[in-house]
Amino acid sequence: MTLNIDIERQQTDILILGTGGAGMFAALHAQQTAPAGTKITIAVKGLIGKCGCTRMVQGGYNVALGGGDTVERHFMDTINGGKWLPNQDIAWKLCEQAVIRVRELENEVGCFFDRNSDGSLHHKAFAGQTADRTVHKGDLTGIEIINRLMEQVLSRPIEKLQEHRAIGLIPTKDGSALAGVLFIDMRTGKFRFVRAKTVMMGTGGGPTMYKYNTPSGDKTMDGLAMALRAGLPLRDMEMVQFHPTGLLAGEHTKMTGTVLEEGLRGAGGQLLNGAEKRFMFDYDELGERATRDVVSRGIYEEMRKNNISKNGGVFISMAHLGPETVRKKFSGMVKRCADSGFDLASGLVEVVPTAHYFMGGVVVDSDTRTAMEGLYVAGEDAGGAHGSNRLGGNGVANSTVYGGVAGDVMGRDICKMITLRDPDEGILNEEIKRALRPLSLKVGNVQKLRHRLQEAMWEDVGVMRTEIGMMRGMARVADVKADLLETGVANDNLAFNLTWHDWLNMDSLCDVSAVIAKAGIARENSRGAHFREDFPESGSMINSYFTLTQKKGDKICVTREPVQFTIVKPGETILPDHEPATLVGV
Amino acid sequence: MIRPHRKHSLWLAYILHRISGFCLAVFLPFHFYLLALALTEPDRLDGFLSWTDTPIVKLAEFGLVFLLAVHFFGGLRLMALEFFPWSTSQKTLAALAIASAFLVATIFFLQVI
Amino acid sequence: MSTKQEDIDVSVWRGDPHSGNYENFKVPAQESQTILDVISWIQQNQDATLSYRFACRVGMCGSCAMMVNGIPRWTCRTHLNKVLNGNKLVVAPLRNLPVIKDLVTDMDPFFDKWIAAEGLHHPSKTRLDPIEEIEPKSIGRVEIDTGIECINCSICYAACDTVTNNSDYLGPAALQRAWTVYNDVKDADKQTVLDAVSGDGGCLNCHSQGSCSVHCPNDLNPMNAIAGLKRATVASLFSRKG
Amino acid sequence: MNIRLYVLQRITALIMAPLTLGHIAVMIYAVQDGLSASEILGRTQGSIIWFLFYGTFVVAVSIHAAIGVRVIVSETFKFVGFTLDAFAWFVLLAMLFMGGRAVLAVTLL
Ligand SMILES: Cc1cc2nc3c(=O)[nH]c(=O)nc-3n(C[C@H](O)[C@H](O)[C@H](O)COP(=O)(O)OP(=O)(O)OC[C@H]3O[C@@H](n4cnc5c(N)ncnc54)[C@H](O)[C@@H]3O)c2cc1C
Ligand code: HEM
Ligand code: SF4
Ligand code: F3S
Ligand code: FES
Repeated sequence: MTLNIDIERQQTDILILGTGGAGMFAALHAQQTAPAGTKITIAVKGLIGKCGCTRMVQGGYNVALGGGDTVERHFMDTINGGKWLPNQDIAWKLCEQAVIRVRELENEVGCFFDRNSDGSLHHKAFAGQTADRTVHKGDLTGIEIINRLMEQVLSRPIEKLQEHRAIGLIPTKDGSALAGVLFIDMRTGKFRFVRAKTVMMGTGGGPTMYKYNTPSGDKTMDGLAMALRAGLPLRDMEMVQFHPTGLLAGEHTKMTGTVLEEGLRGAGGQLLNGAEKRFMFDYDELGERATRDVVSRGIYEEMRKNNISKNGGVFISMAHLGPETVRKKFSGMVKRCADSGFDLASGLVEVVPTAHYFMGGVVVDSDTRTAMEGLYVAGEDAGGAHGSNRLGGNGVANSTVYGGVAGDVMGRDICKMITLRDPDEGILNEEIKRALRPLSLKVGNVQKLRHRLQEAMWEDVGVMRTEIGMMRGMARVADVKADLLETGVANDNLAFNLTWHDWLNMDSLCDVSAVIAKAGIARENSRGAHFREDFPESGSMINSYFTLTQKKGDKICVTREPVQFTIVKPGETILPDHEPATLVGV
Repeated sequence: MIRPHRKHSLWLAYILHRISGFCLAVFLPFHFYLLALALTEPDRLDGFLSWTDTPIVKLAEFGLVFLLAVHFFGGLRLMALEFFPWSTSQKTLAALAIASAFLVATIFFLQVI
Repeated sequence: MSTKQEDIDVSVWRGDPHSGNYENFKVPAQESQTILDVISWIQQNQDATLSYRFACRVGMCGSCAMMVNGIPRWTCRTHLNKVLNGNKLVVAPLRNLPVIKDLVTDMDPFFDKWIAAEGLHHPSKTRLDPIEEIEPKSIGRVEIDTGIECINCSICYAACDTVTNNSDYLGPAALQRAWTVYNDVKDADKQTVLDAVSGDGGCLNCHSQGSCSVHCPNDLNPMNAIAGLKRATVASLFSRKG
Repeated sequence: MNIRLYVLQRITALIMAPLTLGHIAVMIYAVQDGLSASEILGRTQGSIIWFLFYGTFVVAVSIHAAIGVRVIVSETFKFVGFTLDAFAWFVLLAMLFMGGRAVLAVTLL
């Protein structure tokens, strides 16, 4: 194919990808830290603040800000929750800076988190933690955070590229540094290459290659797929967190997979199988109140035994708590279910485990720097903070803390970077060719491929894994990818052509799916979200390793790296001796 | 045909208020003109006043009083809404205003008949 | 709905900023089907070039609003049964905003006005200060709570005829946000807010049509908030004179 | 709509409200008693009270209606700037003139 297309070219000093917690905070902090006159550009696949998952945060934000809670305790919970796999420096900074970030959100950005009746900050309990430390705004915390951030970003002199989809990280000729990012302006279908001295990637991962998933529709692993192609090392790529109760309403509706909140089980909600019998106590003594991964596996087991509801899941039942109580206490959820045609307050609602969060990501240091000069990564795209399991409430803390860190670091680093770098035009052309590929092929149905990919990942690389399964999964993914490369998209109008973007979404999802399976095979033990039926033990803690994936030439290589216990070793704690093990319920 | 997004009492109250206000603004100068006739030609005024006894004019008069009543109560409703932090359902107030308007106008109508 | 599949007749507006018309599709009816599902089905199975916008699919992001049988609605949370008119469905881009393509509108004017209304926090403190103690039952907070859960979906903006008739009018959502800022004890610059909303395109243009409050999917009440701004505006006029 | 116009419209409305009620009462009374035009005029003419009553109403209604029509015209026909102001002033003056004549006719002479 000859490349005869016009690319619009422009430049900026600081370029930010994504407008979740990471992207928005990067923009605000860069603006505060960078010298006057620095040009800042924010580019996003959707509309500013109206896409991504930060907006969807329900539960809240973990921060050690009262009730006897300390940064040390938050840190220990994070390390324990991650089963000793987190990068401890990153986890420490997360817990430490969250305190400042929440104050910044309240005092500078204008968020308001719920208060106790005496006016002090309210902290709620989130499972798996030893203190009530989650601040929140009702169960719509994300809307409060992102709306307030959005206003601040929109009111500042920051260049906005909305509905601009990043499709390639374009390095310099020698490959040592990043020159800029290639986009498709989705509204016109044209390519735009933006050169920048520093780029922060905050595209938010998003395990949407699973049949059931919670993230927003724009999240399709673009960032990690780009990083993979650029040869950056990725870590913990086998770690996919499942939320146990996703709504199940049939394959034809986008409602399927969306989260029914954790609090339902906490409040006494019961899980019933197809025969309307409670089953969680068969798997764990805590029943429905066990942790996310345990409950997800319980439901999955029940489904494998074919004790299933009409659409192939199980039921959640709240009615025994009294329909009125449920209606009052979970009004948002009841209303949402009702809108979709379900009666949560007094009926049965079908649920299924649903892919929720991706712990894996680009290897970064605690200043968000990556192996490539000029590229910074924060939020769900970055790996290391959570290890094998993310605590509820640590996701948004991570994206806002490290987005801000990235903004500050870029604002300072930019002073040392005098000129923009020149891109490797060859790679630029390669990326354009990759994106244009479907437009000259025979038209096919991309959606069918997506279903195939999602089935494969759900069945073979999902809640419970085996080597044989994952091998089969890898083969199925490769099959889908091969078919994708032969599936075309009509090229008559590229403006806002969602089908073309579905194709590109699939391309990213296939690449990262293959990596998840491969990294999953490499981890021969069970930790947190990664459960191997053929290796159910967690393995030696002191010899913990994490997986590192990198593309070398055409090959994907997965290696194991020992975890560095830079702050605390397994079996030890940094809490003072007299500290109780838990503050919850004390 | 009223477009679907407008089919609710608050919007109807709004459009009624606007139409009544506009019609009043158009009608009032005529009314003034009529009264001014008294300045020069009192007889024609008397002639007009007896003319108003015909049913069709009565109906028109009823219409005008209705307009004024509607606008009057609608205006009070609006100002109540704007000036007092509002608690009860707006819709009830709107309906009430229109109903009272009708009432006053009808009483007047019955009286003149 | 019956289990046998019936087809729904769907008319979808297609076009660009310059011209457009309705195109008809037949979509199989399903149980638990939202308007967004219907639109997606058309794009995935019948016309690959159909453009629309969504993100969260659970009523949180406010990107999926469209005119559904003439009423602005969040399509991801509107069940087909709720709006089906016989067997017919008419879907068009949101009113009062420029069209980009098909069902996608340019929401920039909506957000420009949000900022023009000073719908943003003006800090009185920094990240080094402790978090202020504010009683949830305090007057300002109670007032804010009635309007703060706005998802900026622009449905109220599409419903309001004053927006249609007066291109300067800031619109219900922006004004409602300004009202919450005005009531926030933490805000340092309420006068700026008041100045921004009492100007030419400001709150005084609202005729209390109420379509904003009637159609807001989150049951918010911008009409009420705007009335609050009117009061504050008038009060400040007299207090400045007096 | 600026604050001056807004406040003027509301104030005039508040002034008119009792006057309108009073007027309707007078009308009902007049019609009930079957008063003729000259009988009515006989009672109003030369009365400074009635002059102030209807005079105030005319001034208020002229301002109120001018502002009201101004809004309608600007929203419906997109009049702006000078055209709009000129139109509103015309309505105001026309109403004042017509109304003024009527008040004079009814109450003075
Ligand atoms: C339903 C739900 C509930 C959650 N609840 C909680 C909770 O209670 N507490 C908690 O701590 N965490 C929660 N999380 C997790 C939390 O939302 C995420 O961890 C966090 O918000 C991620 O932030 P981010 O900035 O990295 O990414 P996001 O907020 O997801 O933002 C990613 C951004 O990148 C953009 N983007 C994607 N691809 C591209 C591309 N190719 N080019 C340009 N832009 C692109 C997206 O459009 C989006 O704007 C929840 C997640 C979900 C889905
Ligand atoms: C009698 C007491 C009256 C009251 C309490 C009253 C009240 C009001 C109010 C509050 C408005 C503002 C409406 C808005 O902004 O949407 C208004 C508008 C208006 N009024 Fe009156 N009014 C009265 C009498 C009149 C009379 C006698 C006339 C005609 C001569 C009139 C003509 C108008 C017009 C044309 C409007 C503009 C309508 C609009 O903007 O939609 N009003 N009135
Ligand atoms: S007020 Fe309601 S309708 Fe308007 S933007 Fe906010 S949520 Fe949407
Ligand atoms: S619909 Fe419009 S006119 Fe006012 S009450 Fe709502 S903003
Ligand atoms: S898709 Fe987010 S509100 Fe509908």
